[in-house]
Amino acid sequence: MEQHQHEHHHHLPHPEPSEPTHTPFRIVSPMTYLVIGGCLLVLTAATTAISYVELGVFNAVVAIAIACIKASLVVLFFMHIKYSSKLTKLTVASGIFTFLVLITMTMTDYASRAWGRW
Amino acid sequence: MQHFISPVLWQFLVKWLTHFAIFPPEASSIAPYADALYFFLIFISVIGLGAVAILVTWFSIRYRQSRNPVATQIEGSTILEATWTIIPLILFMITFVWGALLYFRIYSPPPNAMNIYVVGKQWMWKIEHPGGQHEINALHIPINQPIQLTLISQDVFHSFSVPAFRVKREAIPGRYTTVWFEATRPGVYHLFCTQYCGTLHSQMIGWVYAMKPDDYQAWAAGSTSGHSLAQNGERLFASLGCNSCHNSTPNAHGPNLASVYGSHVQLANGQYTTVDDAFLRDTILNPTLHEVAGYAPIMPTYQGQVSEDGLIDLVEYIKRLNSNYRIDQTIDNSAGQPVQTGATPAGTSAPPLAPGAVKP
Amino acid sequence: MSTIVSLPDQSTARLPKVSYLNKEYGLKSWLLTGDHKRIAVLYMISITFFFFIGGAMAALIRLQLLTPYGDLLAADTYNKVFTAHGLIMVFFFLVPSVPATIGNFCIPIMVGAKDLAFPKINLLSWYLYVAAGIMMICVLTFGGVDTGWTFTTPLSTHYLNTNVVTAGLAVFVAGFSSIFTGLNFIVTIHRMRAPGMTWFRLPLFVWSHYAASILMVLGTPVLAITLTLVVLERTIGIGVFDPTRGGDPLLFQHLFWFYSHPAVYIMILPGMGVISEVISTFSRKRVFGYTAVAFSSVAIAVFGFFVWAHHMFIMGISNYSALVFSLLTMLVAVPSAIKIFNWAATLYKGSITFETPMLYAFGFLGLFTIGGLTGVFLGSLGMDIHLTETYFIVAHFHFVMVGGMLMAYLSGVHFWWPKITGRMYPEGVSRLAAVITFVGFILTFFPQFVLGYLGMPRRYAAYPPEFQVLNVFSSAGASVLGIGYLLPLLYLTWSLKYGKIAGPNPWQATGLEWQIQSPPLTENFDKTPIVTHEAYDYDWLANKTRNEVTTVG
Amino acid sequence: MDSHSIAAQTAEPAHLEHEHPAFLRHHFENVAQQREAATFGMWLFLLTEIMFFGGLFCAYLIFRNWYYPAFVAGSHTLHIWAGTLNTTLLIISSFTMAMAVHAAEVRHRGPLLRWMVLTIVLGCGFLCVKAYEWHDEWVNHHVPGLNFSIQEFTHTNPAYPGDKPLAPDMAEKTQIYYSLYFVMTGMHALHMIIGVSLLAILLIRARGGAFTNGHIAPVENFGLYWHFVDIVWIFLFPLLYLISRHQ
Repeated sequence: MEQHQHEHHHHLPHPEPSEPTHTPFRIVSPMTYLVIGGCLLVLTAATTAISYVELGVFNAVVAIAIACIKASLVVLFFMHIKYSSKLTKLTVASGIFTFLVLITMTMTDYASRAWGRW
Repeated sequence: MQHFISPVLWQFLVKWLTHFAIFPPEASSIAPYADALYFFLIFISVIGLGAVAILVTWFSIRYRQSRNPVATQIEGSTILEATWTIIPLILFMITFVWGALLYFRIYSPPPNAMNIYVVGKQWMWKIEHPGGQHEINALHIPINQPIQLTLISQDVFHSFSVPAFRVKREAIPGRYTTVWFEATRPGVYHLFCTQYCGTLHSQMIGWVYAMKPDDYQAWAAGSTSGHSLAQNGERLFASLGCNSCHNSTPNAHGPNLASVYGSHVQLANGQYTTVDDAFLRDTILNPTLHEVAGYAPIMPTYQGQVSEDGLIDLVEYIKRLNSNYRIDQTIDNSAGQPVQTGATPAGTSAPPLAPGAVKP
Repeated sequence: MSTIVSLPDQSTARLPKVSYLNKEYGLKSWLLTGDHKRIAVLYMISITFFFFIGGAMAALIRLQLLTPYGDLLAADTYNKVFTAHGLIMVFFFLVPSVPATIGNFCIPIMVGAKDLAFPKINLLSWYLYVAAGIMMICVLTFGGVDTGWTFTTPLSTHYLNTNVVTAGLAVFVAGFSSIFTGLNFIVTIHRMRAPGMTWFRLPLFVWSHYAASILMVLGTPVLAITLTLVVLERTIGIGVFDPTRGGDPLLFQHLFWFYSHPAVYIMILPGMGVISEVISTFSRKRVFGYTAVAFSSVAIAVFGFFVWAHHMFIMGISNYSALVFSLLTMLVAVPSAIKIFNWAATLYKGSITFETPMLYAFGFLGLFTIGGLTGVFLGSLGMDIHLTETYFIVAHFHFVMVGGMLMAYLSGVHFWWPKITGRMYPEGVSRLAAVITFVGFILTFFPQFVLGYLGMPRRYAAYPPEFQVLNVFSSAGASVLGIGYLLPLLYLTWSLKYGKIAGPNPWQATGLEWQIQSPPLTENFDKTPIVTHEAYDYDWLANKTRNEVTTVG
Repeated sequence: MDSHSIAAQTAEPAHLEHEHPAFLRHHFENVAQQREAATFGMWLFLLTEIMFFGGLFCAYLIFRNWYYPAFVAGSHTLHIWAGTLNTTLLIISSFTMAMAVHAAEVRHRGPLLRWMVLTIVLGCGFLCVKAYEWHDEWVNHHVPGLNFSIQEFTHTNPAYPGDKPLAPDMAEKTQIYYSLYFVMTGMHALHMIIGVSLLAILLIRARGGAFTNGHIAPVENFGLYWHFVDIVWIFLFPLLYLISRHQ
C-alpha cells in the first residue's frame, strides 16, 4: 500500500531530454587504420633516424613532438576520439590537463630553486 | 583551600597552574611580527565564525517551525553571494601578502648574521659554532645579534623549531637550508624537532640559551674544543689531498680557492653561479654537476668519505680562505724540501681565519 | 489511507513485504551481490569496524598524552599507534566513509537509475577494500608500522624496520578501491540519469560526489605509483628518493601530496553534499544559490589539484613555488566560504526543525568553519612556519575531518537510516549523542590549537610538562567524544529491530530516494522515473502529496 | 570522406528500448546506454593510467635534467634496434587490434579471431624482445639494487667511442636512469602481460560466438586499453632509448 506513490511519475508530461542519450557509433574503415598504421611506422623510423642527427636541444624537442603526433594519431583514429562524443573528448583533455598540472607545477619548483635564495 | 581537598590533588593543581601556559614567550625580533599576523588571523576568524554563528542562531530562532510553519522559497541572490565571495577573497589576499612578507623576513638572513651550523641526526641536534664550540641538543647564542643557522640532516628529515622565536626550518638530508633569528630576551627556550623522524623523535629536543653578549663571550671562551671549524677544515683539506690540485702553483689542476666564496663563477655549461655553502658542499660530493669552466672534470667524488661535520669544516675553511699561502707551503713541505720546513715560523703566516672566529 | 502521506506520523506505516534487504537470504546473496544498496551496507559495516579500531588507537594516544612523561607506551609503540590511527582513519574510514556508504546507496536512486553503471566493479571495489583492510590488520598484528601516515622518505625507505612494505601495499590496494568507486559514480552520473534529470536538477549531494569522484580518479593513481616507488626503494633500493644515491626525497613529497592534498577534498566534499541535503530538508527550503553551491564543489575539485605544495612550505621547495602555492591555497578557501554562507542563508525564511541530522549539520557548520579558517592560518606562508608540524596542524585537520566530515557522516547516517533500514532511530538519545559529540569534540581539539601555538610538536610520545594542562583537557574531551561515538553504534543497532517503522518519506524530503519505499526494492524503482521538477522543490512535493491524498484517499 | 561510415547498428534506438538481448544488463535502459557507459568507464580508467605513469614521467624529467650525462650514457647501452623493433611490433599490434574491433563491429567472426590471434602474437613478440633486453642488462650489471656496477660507465663505451667516460659521481647517477628505466618498462610490460592475458580470455569467448552479436563493448574497451599501452611505449621509446644518440 505504501508503494503507490512512485507510480505517479507516469502521469507527468514527458520532459525535454537533458542530453542526447544515443550517440551514433561510427565504424571506421580498415583503410583509415592502414593509413594511420603506416604513418605511425614512418614516424617511428623518422624519430629513430633523427636521433642520430645533431640538433642540440631540438633533439629532445623533435623526439617529444614526434611522440606527441604519434600518440595523437592513435588517440584520434585507433581510439576513435575523432568520432567520439564531446564528453569523451573532454575526458581525454582533462586527463592530459591534470598530467600537465602535475608535471609543470612540480618542475617549476625544481626550476625556480636554482634562481637563488632572494 | 588545601584543607578541603586531598593534599596530593592540591599539589597536582598547584603544579598545573604554575605550568599553565597558553601563549609562548616572545623572545625574538620576528616573534612580534608573527604574533601580529596571528592576531589578525584570529580576528578575521572570529568575525567569520561570528557571522556564521549569528546567522545560524538567529535564523534558527526566528524561523523555527513553530514560529514560521511555511517556508518561503528563495532562489538565491547574486549580490549577496558575490558579497560573501569577494569579502573573504579580499581578506584571504591580505593574509597571503602579509604571510608572504613574514615568510621572507624569516627566511632572508641579514648580511651581518653570525653563522652557526646545525646537523640533525637520529636523534640529536649537533650544533657547531665557527669557533669550534660543539654542542648537543643545546644552542648558546648572544641576544641582539642576528644568528643564521645553516642546517643539514645526516639521515632523515628533521625540523629545527624554536617556538619562542617563531622560527622553524627543515633539516634536509643532502642539502643546506638556512633560517635566521635575533633573540631579544635572555632566557632558556625550547628547541624541538618537529618533523617525525623515527622512534625517539620526542627526545630530539633541547634548549636554546639566549645570553647577554658578555655572558656569551665567556661561554664561548670556556667551551671551545681548541680548534675552530676552519682549522679542522684546513687539516681535512690537507689529509684528503685537496691541496694537491687546489693551490696557486703553476701546475695546479683545480681552481684557486682563495676568496672564492661569494664570487660568481662560470660553469662549463655557460651559466654563472654564486659560490655559497651549498655550492661548495655539492662540488665536493658531486663535482661533475658543477664543472667550472676552464677546468677538466677530473675531480673525484668524496661522497661517502667525508661526514656532514667534515663537510662543514671544509666549507667553513674555504669560506674563510683569503690566501693560498699556507696551502702552498703545505705542498712545498710534502714535496720534500726539508730545508725550509723549520725555517718558516708559524707565527709569520697569515692565519686564514676571519676576525669573528675564536682562537684556541 | 491518507495517513501515509501526512507523515512523519508513522503510526500506520508498515515495512514493505519485499525490499532489497529480504529479496534474497543467506551470506552468499550478500557477498556476491551486485546491488549498490547491499554493497553500501557491506561498506558501512566494514568502515564502522575500522572506525572503531582507529578510534581505539586514538584513545591510546590520548591516554598516553595524559602525562608528559610517556608513561603508558614506549616511544616506538606510540609511533606505531599514531601511524595506525592515521592510516586507518584516512584510508579505511574517511576516504570511503560517505561516498562508499551513503553515496553508494543514494546516488543511483537520486539520479533515477536502477543501479550504478558497473555493479560488479562496485563489488570488486568493496573486495579490494576488504583485502586492503586485511593487509592492514596483518600489519598491526605482525608488529605494526611506524612511518606516520605520510610515509615520509628516507625515513620509511631506509631507517625503519617495521612492516612498511605491507602497509604501503595495503594503501595501494585501498586506493584502487576508491578509484573504482569514483569511476562508477562519474559514469553513473553522466550516463544513467533518468529522463528529465538534467544536471541542474541533480541534488547537491550528487554534485559534490561528482567533484570528489574526479579527484579520486585523477589523484589516487599518483599515490599508487609513489607507494610503488617507496616499496621498490625499500626492497631493492632503486634510489629515486634516496639523497645518498642522487635521488630526491622532496620528489616523494611532491608526488605524495599531489594525491594527499586532493584526498582531503575527497574526504570533505561528500560530507558537504550531505549537509546540503540535510539543511534543505529540515528548513523545508531549497538550498540558497543552488548553482553557486554546485559550482563551488567543482571549483574545490579543480583548485584542489593546484595547492599540494602548501604541505611543503618549510620542507625546501623554492621560495617562488611557495608564493604561488600559498596564493592558490588562499583561492581554494573561497569556494568553501561560499558554501558555508549559502547554507546559513538557506535557513533564512525557512521552517526549521531540529532533528538529529540537523543538529549534526549545525555542528558541522560551526566546526568546519573553524577548521577552514585555521586552514587559512596554515596557508599563509609566514604563519605556517611557526604553526606547521605542531598540534595546530593536528587540531586544524581534525576540525575539518572529524568536526566536518565525521559530523557530516553521522548526520547522513541518521538522515538516511530510515531509508536504508526502513526504521527510525530513537530521536531523543540521538539528539543527546549529537550534543555530546559536539561538546566532546570542542573540548578535545580546541586546546590543541593553543598547544600548537605554544609550539608543542605533533607525534611526540612525551612532551615538556608545561603542556600538560591543555593535554589533560584534550584527553578528557576525548573520553566525552568516545561516548558520543559509541552511543550511535548502540542505538542504531538497537533500532534495526526495535525502531519505529519509518515509512517512505519520514522527513518529507524532495529527493527521488524519498519517493520510493523504505527500504527500497532491489531495482529501486518500479518504472524509470521521469523528472519534471528541480531539486529541493517543496512546492512540487506538496502538490504531489495533495494529489496522492485525493488519489489514494 | 570514404574512410569511415556511420554504423547502422544503433540507428534504431526506439526499437532497442524494448529489445532485451542477453548481454544487456538489467540496470541499463538499452544497448546504446550500456555501450556508452562502458566506453566512458574505460576512458576514466585510462585517465587513472595516465596519472599513474604521470608520476613516473615527472620523476624522469627531473632526474634527466639533473643528471643528463648519466642519462645519455645509460641510454647508449640500450639496443636501439630492440627498441625500434618493439615500437614497430606494438604499432602493428595496435593496428591489428583496431582491425579486430572493426571485425567485431561488422560482426565477422573469422576475421575477429584472426586479428585477435595476431595481436596476441605481436604482444608476446614484444615481451620476448623486452625479456631479451632485460636479460642483457642483467648480464651487464645494469639492474639497480640487485647487481649494479658503474664499471661500464667509468670507461669508454666501445659502441660509442665518442662518448667520454663519466666521472665516478656522475656514473653513480646512471643508477637513477636504470631505476626509472626498469620501473617504467616494468610497469609497461606488466600492462602488456595483463593485456595479453585478457585478450586470450576474450579470444576464447569470441570463439564461442561472443562479440559478433552486437555486444562489442568488451572488445572495443580492450582495444582502448591496448592502444593506451601502445601510447605509453610511444613515449617511453624516445625518452629512454633516443637520448642524444648522435654523440
